[in-house]
Amino acid sequence: MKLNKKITLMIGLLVLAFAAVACEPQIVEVEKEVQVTVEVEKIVEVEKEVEVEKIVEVEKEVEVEVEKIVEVEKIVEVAVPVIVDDPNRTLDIIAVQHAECAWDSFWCTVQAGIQQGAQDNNVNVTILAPDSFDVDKTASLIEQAVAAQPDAIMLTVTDATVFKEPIQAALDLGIPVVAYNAGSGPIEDGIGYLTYLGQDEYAGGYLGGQRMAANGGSKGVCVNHVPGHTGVAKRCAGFEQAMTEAGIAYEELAINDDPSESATILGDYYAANPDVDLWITMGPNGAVPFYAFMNNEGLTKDDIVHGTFDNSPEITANIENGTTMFGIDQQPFLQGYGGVTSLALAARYGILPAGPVTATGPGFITADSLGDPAGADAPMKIIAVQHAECAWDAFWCVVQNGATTAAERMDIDLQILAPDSFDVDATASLIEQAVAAQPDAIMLTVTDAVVFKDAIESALNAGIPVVAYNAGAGPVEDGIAYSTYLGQDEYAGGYQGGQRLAALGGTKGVCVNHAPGHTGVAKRCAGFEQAMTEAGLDYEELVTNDDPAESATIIGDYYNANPDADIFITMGPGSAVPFYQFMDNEGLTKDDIVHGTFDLSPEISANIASGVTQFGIDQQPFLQGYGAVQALNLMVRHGVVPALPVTPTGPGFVTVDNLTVVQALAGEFR
Amino acid sequence: MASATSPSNFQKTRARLANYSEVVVLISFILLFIIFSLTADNFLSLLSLTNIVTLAAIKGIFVIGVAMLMISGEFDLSVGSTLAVGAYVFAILMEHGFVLGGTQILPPGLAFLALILALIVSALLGLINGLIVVRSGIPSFIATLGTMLAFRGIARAMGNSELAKTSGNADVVRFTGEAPPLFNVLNGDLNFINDLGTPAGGARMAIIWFVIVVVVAVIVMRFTRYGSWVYATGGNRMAALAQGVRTNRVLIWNFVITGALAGLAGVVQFASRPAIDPARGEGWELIAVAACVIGGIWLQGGYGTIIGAAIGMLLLQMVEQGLILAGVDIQLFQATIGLILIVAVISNTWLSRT
Amino acid sequence: MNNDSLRIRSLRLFENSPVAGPLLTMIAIYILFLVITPNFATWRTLSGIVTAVSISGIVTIGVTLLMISGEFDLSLAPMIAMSGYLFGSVSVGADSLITNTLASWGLPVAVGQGNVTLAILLGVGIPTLMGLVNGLILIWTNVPSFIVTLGTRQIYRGLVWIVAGAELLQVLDEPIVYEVFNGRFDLLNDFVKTWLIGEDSRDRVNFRMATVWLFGLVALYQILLVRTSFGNHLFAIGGNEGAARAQGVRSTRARVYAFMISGFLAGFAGIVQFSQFKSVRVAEQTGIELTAIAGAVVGGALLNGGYGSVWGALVGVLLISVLRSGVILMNFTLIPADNFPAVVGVTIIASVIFNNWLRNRSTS
Amino acid sequence: MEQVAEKIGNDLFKDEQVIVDMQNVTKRFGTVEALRGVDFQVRKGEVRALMGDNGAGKSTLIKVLTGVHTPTSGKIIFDGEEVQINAPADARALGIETCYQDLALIPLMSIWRNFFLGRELVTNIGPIKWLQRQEMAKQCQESLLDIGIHIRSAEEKVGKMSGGERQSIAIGRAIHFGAKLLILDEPTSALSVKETNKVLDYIRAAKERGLPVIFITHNVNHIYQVSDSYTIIRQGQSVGTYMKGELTQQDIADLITGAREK
Repeated sequence: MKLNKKITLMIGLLVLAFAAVACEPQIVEVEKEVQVTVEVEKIVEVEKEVEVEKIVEVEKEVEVEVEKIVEVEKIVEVAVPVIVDDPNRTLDIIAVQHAECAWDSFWCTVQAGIQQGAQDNNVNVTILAPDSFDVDKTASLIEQAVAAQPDAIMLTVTDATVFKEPIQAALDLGIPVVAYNAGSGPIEDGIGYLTYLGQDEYAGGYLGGQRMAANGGSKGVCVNHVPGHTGVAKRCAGFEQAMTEAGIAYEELAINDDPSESATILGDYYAANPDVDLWITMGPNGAVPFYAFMNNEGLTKDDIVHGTFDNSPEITANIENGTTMFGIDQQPFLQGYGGVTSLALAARYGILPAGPVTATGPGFITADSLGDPAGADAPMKIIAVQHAECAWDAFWCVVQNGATTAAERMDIDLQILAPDSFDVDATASLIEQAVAAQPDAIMLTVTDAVVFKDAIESALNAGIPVVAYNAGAGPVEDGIAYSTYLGQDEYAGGYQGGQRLAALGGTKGVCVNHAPGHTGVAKRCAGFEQAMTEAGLDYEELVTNDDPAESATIIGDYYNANPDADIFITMGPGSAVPFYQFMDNEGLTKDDIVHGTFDLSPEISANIASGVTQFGIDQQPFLQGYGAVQALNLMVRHGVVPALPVTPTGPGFVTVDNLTVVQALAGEFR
Repeated sequence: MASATSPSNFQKTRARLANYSEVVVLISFILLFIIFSLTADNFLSLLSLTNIVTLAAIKGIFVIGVAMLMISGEFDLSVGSTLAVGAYVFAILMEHGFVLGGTQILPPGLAFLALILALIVSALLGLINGLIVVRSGIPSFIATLGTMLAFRGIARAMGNSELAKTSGNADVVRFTGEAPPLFNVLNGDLNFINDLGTPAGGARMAIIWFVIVVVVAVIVMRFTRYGSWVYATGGNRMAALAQGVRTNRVLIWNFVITGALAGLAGVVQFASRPAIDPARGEGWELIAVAACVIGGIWLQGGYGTIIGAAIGMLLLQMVEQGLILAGVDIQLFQATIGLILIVAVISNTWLSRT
Repeated sequence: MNNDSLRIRSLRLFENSPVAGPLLTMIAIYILFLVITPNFATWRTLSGIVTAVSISGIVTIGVTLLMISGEFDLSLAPMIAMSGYLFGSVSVGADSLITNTLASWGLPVAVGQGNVTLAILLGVGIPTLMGLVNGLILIWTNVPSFIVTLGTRQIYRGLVWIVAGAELLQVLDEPIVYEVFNGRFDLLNDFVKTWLIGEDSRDRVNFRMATVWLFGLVALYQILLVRTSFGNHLFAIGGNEGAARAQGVRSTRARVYAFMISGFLAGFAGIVQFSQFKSVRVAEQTGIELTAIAGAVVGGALLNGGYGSVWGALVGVLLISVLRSGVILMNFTLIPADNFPAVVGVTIIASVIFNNWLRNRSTS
Repeated sequence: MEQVAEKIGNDLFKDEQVIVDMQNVTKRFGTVEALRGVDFQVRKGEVRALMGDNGAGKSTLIKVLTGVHTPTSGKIIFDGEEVQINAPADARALGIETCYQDLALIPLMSIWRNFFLGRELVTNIGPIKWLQRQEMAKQCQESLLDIGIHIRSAEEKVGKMSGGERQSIAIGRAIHFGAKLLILDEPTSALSVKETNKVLDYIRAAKERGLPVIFITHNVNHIYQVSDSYTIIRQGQSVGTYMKGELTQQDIADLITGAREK
């Protein structure tokens, strides 16, 4: 048979078509060379803008925490708790609080949370409280609690100065300690306890403001009935920020604790400023005069938008009839529940809270959320949809271990779904199919918000609560109204990792990406690139795949073509394993190449120990799985919603210095 | 032996059933439907049923093309890649328009034009398949294995090219603008169905497109000369050629149709999940073959129906949804499909062995 | 015969050996890259090309035998994974479902106490059984092997998932047996380093033991194919099954053996793979079936059966590997590393056309 | 005519000169009866033609004899003993060589490999059967030369040979392996006149060496050229067996089509 001319032509065409598409960047690049400098500037500018918006504005508090984390780590390192010998045994925890159920109904809710947390985590909790508000007595109770040498202690830090010594005594014994309800976090309090569980006041004001501004408005007012109270000032500041972002005028209006006088002040102010249409009050003591004012002026829900902090029967009634858009709840239940859980995780698995402050509020009580929770004993089913699973990535074994551990402890039926290989589209289909099962809740990894949007919204429309874990950017940035995202700030991880590596010196940084198309991983590379650029180093992204043998070859060939590449960051075990293989293949040592990686695995830990790998960026996958199940459990059974759009679980850097603590737990919990 | 001259009723029934290639898949479908109705919670809910049909419909659109191709005795392993290329063409034109040498030739957002161009490009890829198979005589399995990789390369290159550059995120093209009305036509919600129950169903326009494709294909295969040519080409190519059937033309057209339908499926999918990545559609070629084979189409060609393939695809999707609802680990879905595949083929073979 | 011209004699070389065409192509491409590609003329590149194909090469041998007998096996990836899990778990006594189950059955293995012999036996034995099942289903049902193995591939995947306990396996120990199967081949590396390139050169050599196994297996199976009656029967079945059976060839038995060999080699590949990476996933090596078919076809095997050689398959996978290294080293913006499969696609079509042309010239 | 058939059947061949005797053989495929009690005998040293229309059952009859199909009922006596032929290998073991029209040889394999296929000369080394390649090539070439076939090299692929030459390999193979019966299924159907004559020569050569041949054909001329007798099959039954010259060509044609009742 002769080679048909047409075939030749066709193959030629095929090659040409291929070349034409692929050549495109070359041509354009050449033409653009003149403008390159301008382009770069623009990009940097745009990126800065986006970053500023993203981090500083939306998650201001998170950014602050990220900065502080290094400091905290130092403190926490001193106070790293002793891990109990048997994670399955019943733990003994003592809770010391400055008030109790017997004299304030608020505390009944806190204690209910503690009891539920104890039950869900297989913990015995003893609650100690003075007969009346008494700082000194409380401090003595702490001392007595330490003397009992429980597995962990939780307490309310009403006075950091007085409590510092007794708490330090507990820390010195290796007893993990958290603060709840009252406190300012380990940094501000100057005591190395793990975290403080309470409301994030700034976020409450900010997120409340966002909700109110969502439908437009001309002027927002923060009605402050306790001028000078720092917590309330933060609320107003957050609200102001939301107003400013939405381009709405803002003013703060001080009232006092006399309801009738305050109502008059409000009326006068409104007469002078008839353009005010968004009002936020700081609690029942501000809301009560506000309702009186509305009544006086004959205003209805059509005239103004009202939101408030905290809750009361009157507020609830007004939420029900639509006058008040929401009440911001600091979720006392979660303060108790979260305190027990954090301690249990720390004592059993060495899982530490990600930030100095763990927000329990703001939780938004709206007309939609006023339904009754299912109750502690209600049977519950969660479907988890992941883009990866334990059968193909060690990292995911830890996530799944977290989720199944939580599900077992909380008596939840957990079904995990994952595609065969990284496949955004197949994952989206799995979400849709999971919704059809009508479980009580769904947890999922948002690898691509655009693709998943419809599927997740179908779940929300069906009344199924959804949280994201491991992959996602939070409901605000993803533009999907799921409850919260539990994970690390990927950009910050890549950026900080890049800074650490660049500090060791080098020529060219390479981001080895084994999951192209994964938005979270793309952010890691982007953060790393930013760090490289700032350090004046070259940067390139190298795409590999999930076949380790082939990936090792690809990295090797790349290295051979680019011998100046000397800084490598890998995106997890999926690219670290081929990377180590590549080093072995090429006979390279830690003197030739600087390497850092995301995530941990036994092999990564071994390489951190031997100095080949500088660090593993730990996002605490166990906490992602455990926390997601716990958050859904709280939402469905107890009506407690996650406080923040992003619930951070990392980044924390595991280096040769703190490796020993982590290494014992690697592969299962870390 | 008496039974030799007067076959039993059982044998008669079997012989009669053998005339309908879709009988095995239909019976399996009904049986599994009943089993899932009894064992899987919420299986009979509107949401679950519409989910099955919608998800099956998107893949079903190109399964019909593959079915026609298999009836004519050929494979197309490149459908998944063609689907990705089609979706990329559509996505890039929608998001970025067409830029050549710095000049904006087409502005972004021309939805209808983008659709037409996506279909043309994917049909052209089908044409390339057809020409290689027909002109070189390479078995279509190998030829399309080659083009599967090559077309995937085109999709990847398109994602990497300057045409598609989005902010730093390699390869993925997302549509960020306001969705044009065409998206609703392509894969919008079918609210008149979805509102029938609580929670609302998940029916989409893909179902309508699937039905249209099936109806047109059934008409073509049953009532037109082209249809009988397709069967003849697959049944006995030499004989068909001898009877004046232009078998080569039939094959090329079938490849073109398959390519175009793959492109359509890609675009329809994009209309509801408006992002495209280079891995899109990987492995779907084998799903399509499995659906066709379960649906009673012979691997060697010449036998089988469009309806069978369509039911085959629905069955696969139903099993996946059903197992998820029954709380079975998804990985066992794979095994179940393998089992169904083998059992279906054995039953089909047994039936046709009269 | 002796007065045949050189041209005719070289043509006969082509016609009687499926390997000649691909070999010539590979050498030509290799030389081309040597001339035009920077960094290509290094031991590092050469050893990299050979090392990269060790696992796919071993699998391709079995696939080639099957293709010669006119069959496919799409179920090799789960066999590799199965072998990896069994071998990996048992060789070091990893704390896994496999080890615990086997120990509870009274087999000589326990957590922390590996059993290398048992590990190897299971690693190649179970995949061989899986191949046997493929073969038996095929001959009992008479369904095309494409469909049978498409089905069993899914079933085996589920099986691996169950056996693996839904987890990936990763071990840190490094028993000597790993070195034997796929450690660095330092004897050769050091020899090359010392005598051929000099100690102080930047060039590196990385031959691995897998390459030794690969070449050994290729030689073994090539001999099996052309020098034994079994091989003869494989060609006959693939070339014309009816005729072969009419001549008394037990075609079903030969085909079942071919499937078992293919399973055995997949198992072997699983062991080699695990020895190198010390980890295995359920979805390990997904898609290697098509890569192997591509290698066999590029190496001159005929898809419909009856023609091909094990040497050819080796040359086929090497040809693809040479292209990969060359293309990546050329550092084309036009073909980034992750887009190499597209080159493979075009190569498949081009080489099938070329091989067909050669074969048709020689047989008509 | 029935009587003639019976006479021949009963008297002429009822002796040790009979190589194969198929008695009352039936074969059913599902509801279709392909053979309905066929009696068929072949004498040693004769060339017997088997005639019949397409679908008459002659191929089925041959496939029963060669073990491709097992008969539904009936008896096969081969070389004086009742035999069960369940597989082609059984037929081969008895010495029945077949050359089918549609599945004759394997084009992509060399001549000697085809020649010795299924009966390779091997040296057993453990379980591995080593091929004696040189020996086989040599024997093959000699054996073909013996019946007048020249080949350039036994390494040539069969695909390069002409249709006539391919038939010669089958015939040469039968002679070489000392077959007791050679069956040729339409060996001349797609050949030129010149090639056909060559094949007929090979059949004569086989007969000269005492090898009985069953020769399936449509072509009455060929019967007259090489065969000694012929059997006509119609609708799964034997119409009768006749000696060469017993019937006119028109008679034969009528019997085949059933235009004239027997």
